[in-house]
Amino acid sequence: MTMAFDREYFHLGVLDLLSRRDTCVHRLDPRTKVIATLLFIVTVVSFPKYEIMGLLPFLLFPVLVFGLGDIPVWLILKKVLLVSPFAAFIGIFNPVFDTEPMVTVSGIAVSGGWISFLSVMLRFLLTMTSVLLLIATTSFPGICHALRRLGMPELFTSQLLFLYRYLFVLVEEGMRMVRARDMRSFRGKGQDVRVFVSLVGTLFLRTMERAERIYHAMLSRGFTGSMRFVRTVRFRATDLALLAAVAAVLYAFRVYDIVGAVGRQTERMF
Amino acid sequence: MHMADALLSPAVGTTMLAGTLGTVAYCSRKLRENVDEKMIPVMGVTGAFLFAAQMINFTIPGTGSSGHLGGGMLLAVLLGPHAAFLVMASVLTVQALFFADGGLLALGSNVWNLGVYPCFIAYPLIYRPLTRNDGSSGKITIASIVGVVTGLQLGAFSVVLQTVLSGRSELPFVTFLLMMLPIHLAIGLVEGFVTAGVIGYVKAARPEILESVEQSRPLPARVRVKRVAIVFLGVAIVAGGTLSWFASSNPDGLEWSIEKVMGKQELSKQEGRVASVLESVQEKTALLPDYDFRKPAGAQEGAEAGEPESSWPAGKPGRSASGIVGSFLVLGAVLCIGFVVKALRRKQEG
Amino acid sequence: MSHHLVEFENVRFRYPDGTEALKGASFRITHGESVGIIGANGAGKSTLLMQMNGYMLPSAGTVTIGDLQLTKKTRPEIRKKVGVVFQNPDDQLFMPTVHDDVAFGPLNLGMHAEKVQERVLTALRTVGCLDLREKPPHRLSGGQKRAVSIATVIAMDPDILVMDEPSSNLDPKSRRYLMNLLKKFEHTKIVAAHDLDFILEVCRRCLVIHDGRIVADGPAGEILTDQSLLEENNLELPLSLQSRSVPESVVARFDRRQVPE
Amino acid sequence: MSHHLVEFENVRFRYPDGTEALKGASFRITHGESVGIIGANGAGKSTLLMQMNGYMLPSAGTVTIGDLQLTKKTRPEIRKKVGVVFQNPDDQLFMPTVHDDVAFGPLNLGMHAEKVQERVLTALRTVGCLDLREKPPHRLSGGQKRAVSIATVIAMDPDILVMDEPSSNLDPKSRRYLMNLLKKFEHTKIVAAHDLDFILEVCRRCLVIHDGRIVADGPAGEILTDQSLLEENNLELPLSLQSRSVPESVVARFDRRQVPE
Ligand SMILES: Nc1ncnc2c1ncn2[C@@H]1O[C@H](COP(=O)(O)OP(=O)(O)OP(=O)(O)O)[C@@H](O)[C@H]1O
Ligand SMILES: Nc1ncnc2c1ncn2[C@@H]1O[C@H](COP(=O)(O)OP(=O)(O)OP(=O)(O)O)[C@@H](O)[C@H]1O
Ligand SMILES: [Mg+2]
Ligand SMILES: [Mg+2]
Repeated sequence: MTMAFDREYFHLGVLDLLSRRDTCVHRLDPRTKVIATLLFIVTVVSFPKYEIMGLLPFLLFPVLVFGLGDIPVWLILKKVLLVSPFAAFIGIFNPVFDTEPMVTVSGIAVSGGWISFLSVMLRFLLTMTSVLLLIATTSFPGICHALRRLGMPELFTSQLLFLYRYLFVLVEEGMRMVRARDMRSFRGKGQDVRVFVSLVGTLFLRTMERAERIYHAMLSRGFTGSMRFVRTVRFRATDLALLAAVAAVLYAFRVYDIVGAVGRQTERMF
Repeated sequence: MHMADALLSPAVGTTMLAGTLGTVAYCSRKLRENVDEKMIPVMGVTGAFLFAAQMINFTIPGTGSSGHLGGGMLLAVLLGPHAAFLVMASVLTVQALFFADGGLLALGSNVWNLGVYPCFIAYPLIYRPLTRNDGSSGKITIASIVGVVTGLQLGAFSVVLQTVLSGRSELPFVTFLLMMLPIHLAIGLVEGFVTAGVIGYVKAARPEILESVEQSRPLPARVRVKRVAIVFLGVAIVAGGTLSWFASSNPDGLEWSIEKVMGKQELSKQEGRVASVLESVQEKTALLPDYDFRKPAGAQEGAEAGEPESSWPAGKPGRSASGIVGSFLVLGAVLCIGFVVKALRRKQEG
Repeated sequence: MSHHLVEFENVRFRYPDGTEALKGASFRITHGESVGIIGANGAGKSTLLMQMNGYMLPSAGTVTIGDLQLTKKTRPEIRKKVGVVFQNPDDQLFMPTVHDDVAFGPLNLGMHAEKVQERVLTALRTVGCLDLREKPPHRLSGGQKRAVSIATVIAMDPDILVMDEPSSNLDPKSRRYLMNLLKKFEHTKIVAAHDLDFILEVCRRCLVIHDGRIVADGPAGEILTDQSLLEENNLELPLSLQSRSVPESVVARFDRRQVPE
Repeated sequence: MSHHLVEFENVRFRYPDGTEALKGASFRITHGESVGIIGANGAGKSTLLMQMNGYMLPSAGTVTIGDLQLTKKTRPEIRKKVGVVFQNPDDQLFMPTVHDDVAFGPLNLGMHAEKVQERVLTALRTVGCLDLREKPPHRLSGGQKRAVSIATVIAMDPDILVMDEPSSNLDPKSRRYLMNLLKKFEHTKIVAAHDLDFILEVCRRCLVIHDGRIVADGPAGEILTDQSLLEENNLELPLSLQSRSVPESVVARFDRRQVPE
């Protein structure tokens, strides 16, 4: 239990480090990646409940990003598996409630519930992987700038950038405080609500003092209410082309029964 | 509980996303109008604080299990509702991205469920009135607990509603509700207690922080009554509408769900009705209609009705075999592409 | 060159909670001087520095920077002249990358993108951190953070450089690097620190502050060797001036060394 | 007195993100020793200290404290023996008052209220902060916070006292006070610091850590005078051992003084 905090924090750091690599995927305009990811998710999610085969071709997208973006596969999959107990928890009710046999696979009748459960799990895999890949190939500030230029209010994106910047500082601060608490706690004693309250209260007071100092630092450098940045990434023709291609492929995968076609073709051959 | 992409339909997901984006825009404008620019760093750093605070665990008395802080209500008290909402939205965004908590599309639902209710219902309608005249610690405790519980119950209710409306899970509305509400009642009691504690701690050490929130963002007395009434009315209509609609499609909700648990006698017809009502509601209200736009060869017409006829080749053994063969081939091909790309990369670098 | 002048006249400052942190501080710093400010914990050093660029306005008395008296109105002008480096670099580096951070000030001054770019690169080069410009601040070491936070300030080309505890938490090598860096600057420098050796090395003049009042002002070499003055103020001689008996074992070892080598 | 032993055997530690912070550290500290740990920023000092009371368990190798080998199971026992004082006292003081904070550990050990009270008062008296016991920690000065955070640890009566950078951000007087305090303790002491003069004063033995490995181990007096060893490790001679030419102005002043007085 003691290390849980640390571990979560380190995972955060790993993704953050990955996002700063330099590959063709990383170099794309963050807007392209945000839009493409959203399109991908909406398409995947738009399949009806019992769909399985139609979802399989979509694995191509994460696989390509893993390869082109040079992202360690196990690392991401491990994280997806960590989240999936929740998916399994909700999904597992499908076989319970939906017991009507739907297909027969080599003599065994499979209920609709199991199929829709499998479908939910596949969706989980696809959507979670796509989000993790988005952040593994796009720096968080990049995503904030993308959001800003896609029309999110500046106030929101500015403070989101602050949040990101101070995440590491404050989580470390919190981590050290938790360490201090745990080192003087024995057999669960000292980890109760009362201690938690003063821990969090102290952390909040320190946070407000820090905000004060940061504001001072900003004023010292001529801050007048709006955050300015030097633009570096540009939306290029490649981005537009890529986005169009992604949309087209997504549409094709959504509309044509690729797995079925391949299967039938193969059967015809034998 | 975090809503997840995989449980959402595009209609529900995008509707919630749109609602959330609208609220973000509204809050940003509000803050721009009234509050000094100091709020930008304050909000950012507070978001980081909440993030850190959520990672700290504590033992829940009597159970030995560990809990952690949700924070919507706490932030609303410490920063005011508009800033608190934006901070909640930011924290959930970071969690969605770095921890895959929910996902990108579900972010809309999650921000709505965990942000809107505590900031715009529980805080102004429950916490503030209850602590209005004096902020004694007893009142703060009661107000926090009632506020947090209300916020969480509404959130849990929304999760259920969104799940059921999306139609990806077989969990019946009432069963799901009966699962969610009690759990969140317990969570809410603990979190309300903790929230009260932290508010008290901050108040004792730096009372001016809380005072400044109350002064800079006063809730004008007269307008409030009207607004309260309107909001309540809205909530009542939505909730009542949903419930009566369910009631009408299932004369006895509980019985319906029990029947489903026991087995599905002659329920397919009813289910069809529910689903078709669902679909038509979605089509009318959603930005992105959720009908199946695939029309493969030999596909079923009138597919929109209930979705049970999937592309999984129901029944016919021959076709299911071809489906399985196809699945493996496609999977194999995808993996091959992956390996080739990786190999090419290695070569390029090496 | 009157625009590099810093003048405090009987400045008092009271925090909202009633603490009177400055109780009438007067001094005058002229162009190109390097001034150390020393004093015990809580003596008022940080509070004094915060008056210099108007983060706090004096409750009484006047602060004059160059030819401007500090008021709410002149504050933005004065902030361009006075660059402050904070004690904790994490508070100062608030942007997502080093480059953005160094560019923050110049952009707020309303410069063109190209000019900004030039300023950023020059500043980073000066502190030897050009390679770090795409890094996020949370990936920098303590010494690097310190250097970059100095770059953020010099990118605004201030006339006066103000620093609060610049050497804290640095390992000895990084500290030495920072000292050499500061010695090269030609700005007016004002440095508050507990590290008296640092002050002795970097500053020619020294103010001692005690309980919100300036109690001594003179050449650093004099102040920092005045043992009784220092001790009255919770300080002590700079370590490098403290006569220290080298432990016996060490002497023995030195002897050993000198023979065989 | 084997229960005051600290033994590291080929200890390695890898952070979950893959950084290998310790790459095989071995040493043995016996009862009553005072040991300084020095090294550059990021050398692995804090990571090493964190193994000592099992906050982190080694990825490979063994840590033995007293007669117990450190494992998940023995950890609670070991935490009672080893008290750790963090670099930043703010991290350590999280209870509403100083008294609560010092009582936190003893209460968790399951002691009686009276016994706890006694412990708290003794600990606060030892560090000279008895008067502060009703204050909230965030109203203390830096030096006071440091002293109280030491009290929180000694209230648990550990056999071994471990400290990370105890002297940072203290004014010279408070630092001196702390040094004297530590010199009086009879515990086994292990101190990591950049302040080499502090180590020289407080510790008799010194370990140098570089990139996760112990590269030197010996009497503090020897290690801290070995200029080339120190420089290889981003360190330099303790300031009090650096030969310093006193500035001319000072010499002049000394002369002046010697004549009239
Ligand atoms: N925000 C504040 N509100 C009230 N009092 C304050 C505040 N900040 C500082 N003080 C008080 O003002 C006095 C001067 O504080 P200041 O921070 O200027 O001291 P300092 O010389 O910088 O100390 P240190 O060496 O510890 O940094 C102290 O008594 C301190 O307690
Ligand atoms: N949370 C962490 N995640 C990953 N790596 C870490 C973490 N904390 C420390 N490290 C790495 O481990 C190594 C040793 O760090 P450590 O904090 O032990 O150094 P240190 O000697 O205490 O440095 P300092 O003098 O700056 O305090 C460094 O390379 C550091 O980057
Ligand atoms: Mg200070
Ligand atoms: Mg350290």
